[in-house]
Amino acid sequence: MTLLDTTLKQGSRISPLVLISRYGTFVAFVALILFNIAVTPHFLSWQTFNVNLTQVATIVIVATGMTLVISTGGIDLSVGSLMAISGALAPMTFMGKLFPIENTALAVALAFVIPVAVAALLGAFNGLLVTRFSIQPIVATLVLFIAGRGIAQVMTNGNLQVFKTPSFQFIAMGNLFGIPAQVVLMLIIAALAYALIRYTVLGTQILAVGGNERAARLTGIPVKRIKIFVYMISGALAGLAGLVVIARNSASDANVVGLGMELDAIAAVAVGGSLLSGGRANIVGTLIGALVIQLVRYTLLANGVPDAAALIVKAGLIILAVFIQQRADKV
Amino acid sequence: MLTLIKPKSSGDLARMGVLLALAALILFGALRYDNFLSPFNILSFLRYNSMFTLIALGMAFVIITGGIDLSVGGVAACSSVVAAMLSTHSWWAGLAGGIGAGVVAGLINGLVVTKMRIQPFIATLAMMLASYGTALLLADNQSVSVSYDTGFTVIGQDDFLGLPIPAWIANGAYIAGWLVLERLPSGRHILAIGDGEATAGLLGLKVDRTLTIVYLASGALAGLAGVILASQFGAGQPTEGVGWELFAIASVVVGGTLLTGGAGSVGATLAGALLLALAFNILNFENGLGWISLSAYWQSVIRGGFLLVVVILQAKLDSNRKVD
Amino acid sequence: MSLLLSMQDITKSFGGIAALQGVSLEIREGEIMALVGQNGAGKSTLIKILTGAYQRDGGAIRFDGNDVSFSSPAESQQGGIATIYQEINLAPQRSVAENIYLCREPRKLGFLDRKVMRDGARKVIRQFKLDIDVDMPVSRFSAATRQMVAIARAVTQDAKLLIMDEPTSSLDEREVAVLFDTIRTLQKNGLAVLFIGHRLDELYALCERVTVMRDGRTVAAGPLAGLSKMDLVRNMLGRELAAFEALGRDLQATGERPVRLQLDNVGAGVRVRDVSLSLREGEITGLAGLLGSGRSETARILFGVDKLERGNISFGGQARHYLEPSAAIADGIGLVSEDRKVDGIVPDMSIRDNMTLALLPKLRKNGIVDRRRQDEIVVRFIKTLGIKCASPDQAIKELSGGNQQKVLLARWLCTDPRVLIIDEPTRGIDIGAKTEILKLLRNLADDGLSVLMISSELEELLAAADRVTVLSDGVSVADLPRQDLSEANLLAAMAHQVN
Amino acid sequence: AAPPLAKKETYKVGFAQTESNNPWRIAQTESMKAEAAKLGYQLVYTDAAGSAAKQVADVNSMIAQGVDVIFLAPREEKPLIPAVMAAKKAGIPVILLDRNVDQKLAKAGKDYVTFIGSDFVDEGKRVAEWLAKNANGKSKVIELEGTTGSSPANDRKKGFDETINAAGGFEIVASQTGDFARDKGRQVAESLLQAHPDADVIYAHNDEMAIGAISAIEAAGKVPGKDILVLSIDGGKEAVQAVVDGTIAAVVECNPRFGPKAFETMARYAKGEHIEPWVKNVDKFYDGSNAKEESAGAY
Ligand SMILES: Nc1ncnc2c1ncn2[C@@H]1O[C@H](COP(=O)(O)OP(=O)(O)OP(=O)(O)O)[C@@H](O)[C@H]1O
Ligand SMILES: Nc1ncnc2c1ncn2[C@@H]1O[C@H](COP(=O)(O)OP(=O)(O)OP(=O)(O)O)[C@@H](O)[C@H]1O
Ligand SMILES: [Mg+2]
Ligand SMILES: [Mg+2]
Repeated sequence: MTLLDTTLKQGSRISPLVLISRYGTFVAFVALILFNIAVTPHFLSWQTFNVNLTQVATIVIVATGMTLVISTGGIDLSVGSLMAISGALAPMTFMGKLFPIENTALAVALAFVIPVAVAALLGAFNGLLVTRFSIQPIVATLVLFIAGRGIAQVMTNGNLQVFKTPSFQFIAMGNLFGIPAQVVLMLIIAALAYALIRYTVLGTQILAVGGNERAARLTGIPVKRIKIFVYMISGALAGLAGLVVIARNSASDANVVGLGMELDAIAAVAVGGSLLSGGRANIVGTLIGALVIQLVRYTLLANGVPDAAALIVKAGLIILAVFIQQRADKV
Repeated sequence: MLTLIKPKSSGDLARMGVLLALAALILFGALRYDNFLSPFNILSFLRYNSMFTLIALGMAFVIITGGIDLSVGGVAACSSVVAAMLSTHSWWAGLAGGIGAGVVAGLINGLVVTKMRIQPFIATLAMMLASYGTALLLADNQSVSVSYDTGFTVIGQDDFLGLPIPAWIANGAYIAGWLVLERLPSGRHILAIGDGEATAGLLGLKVDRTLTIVYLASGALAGLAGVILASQFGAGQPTEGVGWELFAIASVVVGGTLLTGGAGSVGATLAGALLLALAFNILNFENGLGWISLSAYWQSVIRGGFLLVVVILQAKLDSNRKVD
Repeated sequence: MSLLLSMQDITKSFGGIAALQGVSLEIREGEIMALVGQNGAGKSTLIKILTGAYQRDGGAIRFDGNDVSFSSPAESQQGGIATIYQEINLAPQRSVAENIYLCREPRKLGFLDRKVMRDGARKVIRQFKLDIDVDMPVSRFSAATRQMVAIARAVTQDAKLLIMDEPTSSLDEREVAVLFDTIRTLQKNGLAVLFIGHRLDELYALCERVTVMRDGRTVAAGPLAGLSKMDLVRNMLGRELAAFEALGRDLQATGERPVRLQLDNVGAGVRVRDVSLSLREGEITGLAGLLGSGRSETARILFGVDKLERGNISFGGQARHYLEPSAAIADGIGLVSEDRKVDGIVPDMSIRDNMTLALLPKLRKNGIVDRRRQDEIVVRFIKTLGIKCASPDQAIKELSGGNQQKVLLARWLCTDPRVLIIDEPTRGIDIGAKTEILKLLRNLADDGLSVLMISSELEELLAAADRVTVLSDGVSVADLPRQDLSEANLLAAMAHQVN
Repeated sequence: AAPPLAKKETYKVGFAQTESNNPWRIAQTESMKAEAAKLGYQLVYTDAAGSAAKQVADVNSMIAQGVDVIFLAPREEKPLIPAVMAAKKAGIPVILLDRNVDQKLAKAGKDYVTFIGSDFVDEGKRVAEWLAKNANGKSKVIELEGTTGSSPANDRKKGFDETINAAGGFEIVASQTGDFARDKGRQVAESLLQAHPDADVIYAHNDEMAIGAISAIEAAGKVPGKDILVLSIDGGKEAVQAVVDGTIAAVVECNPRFGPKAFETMARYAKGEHIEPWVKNVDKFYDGSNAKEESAGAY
């Protein structure tokens, strides 16, 4: 069968075009850094670098889960509330309020496991609403967005939990090879998610579910299980991020932990170039997207832009970054 | 609303469900609480919630096209500030200014979505930030008093033929919205765009223009809600409106409209908004009974649970959705 | 007659890859022009450029005496061009009537006149010999019905030029005849038609002139009357076509083979009432029937997409009840569905991933996709099926319709299935590739594969099937072995009335 | 005059709280509930979740339920006027807690009974006065503002800024919002300390942000109390303890325990006493000199 010659490019899978499109967000990122070097006082310092990385860590952790959810065509508004729940649970666990634990090491270990597991379960609950009851993701996760923080507040009666437990707080205050632990955590999670999408069967199946759900089902992909899985991962990562936040603050305040996180995370995903309609998951993009958002925030703060004006600038920059990203995609 | 009367598809059935739930909740309140059906409660309920029904209407149209408008709360806040500042000139300057601010925001939303091809979620998220920013700048971070001399406060605070004026405004908007969606050709176009923009384009629809107008309308309605906000409470409030978009989205969805677009009902959206608003009102009355003094925290847990029950019922009724 | 449309030297490239490199096309007023070419030759791209769905890179277009450059389909529609695009384009949740009148709704005092709209739609639909409720959303109907609605919409548009991109690919002969009658009537009123298709008989039956495209260029244009089919095909392919031989096996000669998959009195809903059929090892079983006779839905039940409500399915002698496609797949069953846009492609995904989607779990090595094997398989199928693409990493949505269909076929072939259900296997596939694909199926069957081939093309069934089961109104009314197969027998069985 | 209150054995009392998302508000609500329970009154409690408009609706639903008196912690000065007026029209006396309403539009004694609370402007002023006296050469101030647009943020800024500018020699190098929250306050402080390494004073509009700032200072490798003076308002237990420890230099109290005073004022009103238009809360001031002795009394 000699139809037209099919030129098959092998090996050189990354064409220059793809590279440019990847650089869309990256260009915005580099531009911001250059701008800061020129304008912001004391920008080029190790400590500044550190501050920005540690502050962005929780956004990246949550946004990674969000990327997976969004790539299946869903969205998860409940992440902030799940952070609050896990943030409320952890101190209750290691301070023995849930049930008395003698062994401190065990208590601290459980303080990691229980909150993350609970958050994962609640994530699975979101997934169940989406799959089993065919409730649309925005609304399904709106339920926990509203009720979740309430649950955390009820558990703590709205009160602040203050603690000093270095072994627990290691995930936010510790250092690994001179790098803050939460930054290491963020990098590991992003790398795992990247590998999941890029190299595994599951990753491709996730994208297929987001790209065309009916077709995915017809090729035997367990659509419902996959959806529940991504919501569960999103929940678990939100739970983990909640732990980082409270560990950093030596205090857990159910009223504010994770407040507004869903919007930051979604913005990071969008700026990073994943479509909100699903079918694509750009983890590196999400990482850079989160960094862009963080840098914008830092730039505005450090240059003394008042909050009101900062909101407007931030809005413009988000639009601009997404626009550049899309332009690059089209080349 | 006429479409509500004879269920043709399972979608209609879901809409009937909202009406039934609404009726059940009213009955529950009337039987359980004194003064629940007192004119005072009904009138103040309508006066206050007219703002939310207005933004839910705009949201319904946006969602029918397959989009979303997260900026409504911010736009309402910004419009309330503009309206309050202009109300010193005359009542209609306040009214026009507030709506105008909403129109501008909606127009920008529409253009960013259609011309820059930025997804509605992001475009309107940015507009939410920008409109709060603008509101705070204009108002210098404080509430702006309206003028009590130009008659501006009549819009929000007075009654006409026994009904609060904001309720009349909302009624008018809903009738107009119903006419557009059900009785005008443009309603068919809006629905078809929600079915799939690319397809609609190939069918010869002016997709960009229609979408821009829909976002503009949503902005204008949010602006109108902002005018009522300023007039009813005597101040333009730059920090008000937080979470209104979620209330509106929930109302639309509870009204049986799919977020994927292409279908939806104006009447059921109104029912959805009233249902959710009533849940708040009932919680207040329940607290007043004194059996259980619900903390604010329990209230949000209950509200979440209520939403859950409603959407699950909805999903059960709308069995059609499960087919594919 | 004067020229209605003239397109000169049209060029267009996507991301640096040329799709059209100098195409010219001329249509006179009131004539029916055929546009033919292999899959990926650029036919659909050409008409999308004409109607403003794409913008051209170069060239000139004159229409109705003016230089035109439509910026959107809306504009070309107003300019007098009605178009049916290759992938059926209707608003799925809108009713049949609304779809037919979208953008030119009848009005009374500015308001929608629903009565006029409904009555008008009923009239048009009846003209096409369809019997459907015009108030139902079009998504409720089969691909064929939707195609008819799209056609009805286009022909009532009162245009000067009607463009149809493969309108008959999912229709059976009855509807094709109705369609052609309608077109001829419209032609008498001065309408010109541009007709794209892969079925030569239809082209000869309908068209007066033909334009042949190859590799994004016009290679020939002229009257169809004097041109032999062989010459036309040679022009299209740039080579000779292998003879279209009879591929089916005579069962008496080969003897009875063991049954692999058996359906007994299967039913679900109202569309599938009582279907019995058996698929044997190494056989191609055809499934024939008129539009809406329940063939596609039978396949869906068999594959576990829709729920089995009545009757039994057995695989290799054992009872089966597939609740999900994955269960059927586990038994080695594959389904190439009828509607590639809705049920087939994952548009943003690469050809590679689309092709191996069903195979992926088997390509897993320690949870990770074995890229080497994947590449090997993808490259092999791109070659054997002659899929025209820039690279395996190209998004499938960028392929021409026929090439997408080939990728979907490969999706199942690469899983090495034991039973393959194909709903309209050669839909949109050009004549050169069609023979090759049927041959390929034959070879696979000879190696033991059971094929269930749902087809509206009698010619195809007659050529390739070993036996044909005929459905009428959701009931299997006949089971014809090879030796009894003839057009007359099939038509008689299909028209069979059950009650 | 404001509507009268009959003398009764027990009352149905409304309390319209503005929000419950910070420890201060929670303490205030607790105090109100505890006092009502002690007196055996029925408390109808609503939470406006930070929305002035909802708070008006909440008050309206209390009016509909026929409460005897309404305690209102107004979210904002102007938008709550309609609530005050509606209650007056319905003959229900209103007592304002912790924030006042616009005096041009409504008057104590006429439209509502009285306002019980502290003076936010004065709080900012007291912090500034302390700083002016005890700066020890420190002069570059980072200000962590409360939620943008909220009246305590506006007033605490106004009182501080005006006083410190008048004192001379001080410079506010950065002033950004930390949303009254510990985490946000810390992040903003971290960023601002990078951009302004020379800053040596941090003035936070509440305890939560001040505690966040302390952890930011430590992360930047500096010593709170020595390199950088931290000043705060609210004076909760944790903050007062920080004053004892020396990490916070000084804090002005803003006591949320309104219950006793609120119900006492109500009782006085029922008896027919004349109530002054502003029942002032007396707020303590903690610094190194008195924190240790007084810390037991902090809320
Ligand atoms: N959006 C697009 N992006 C990239 N390439 C495209 C796009 N659309 C079409 N092409 C390429 O242009 C060429 C011509 O495609 P076209 O759809 O016009 O073919 P066709 O002649 O209609 O084929 P068929 O008979 O299979 O429908 C193909 O190689 C196709 O891959
Ligand atoms: N009289 C009819 N005319 C047109 N469509 C019909 C008719 N009756 C049923 N249909 C449609 O046909 C579909 C069921 O047929 P199904 O697709 O299973 O059969 P099929 O024989 O495969 O038809 P097709 O050739 O259209 O694929 C239903 O979606 C139904 O809406
Ligand atoms: Mg084509
Ligand atoms: Mg079929």
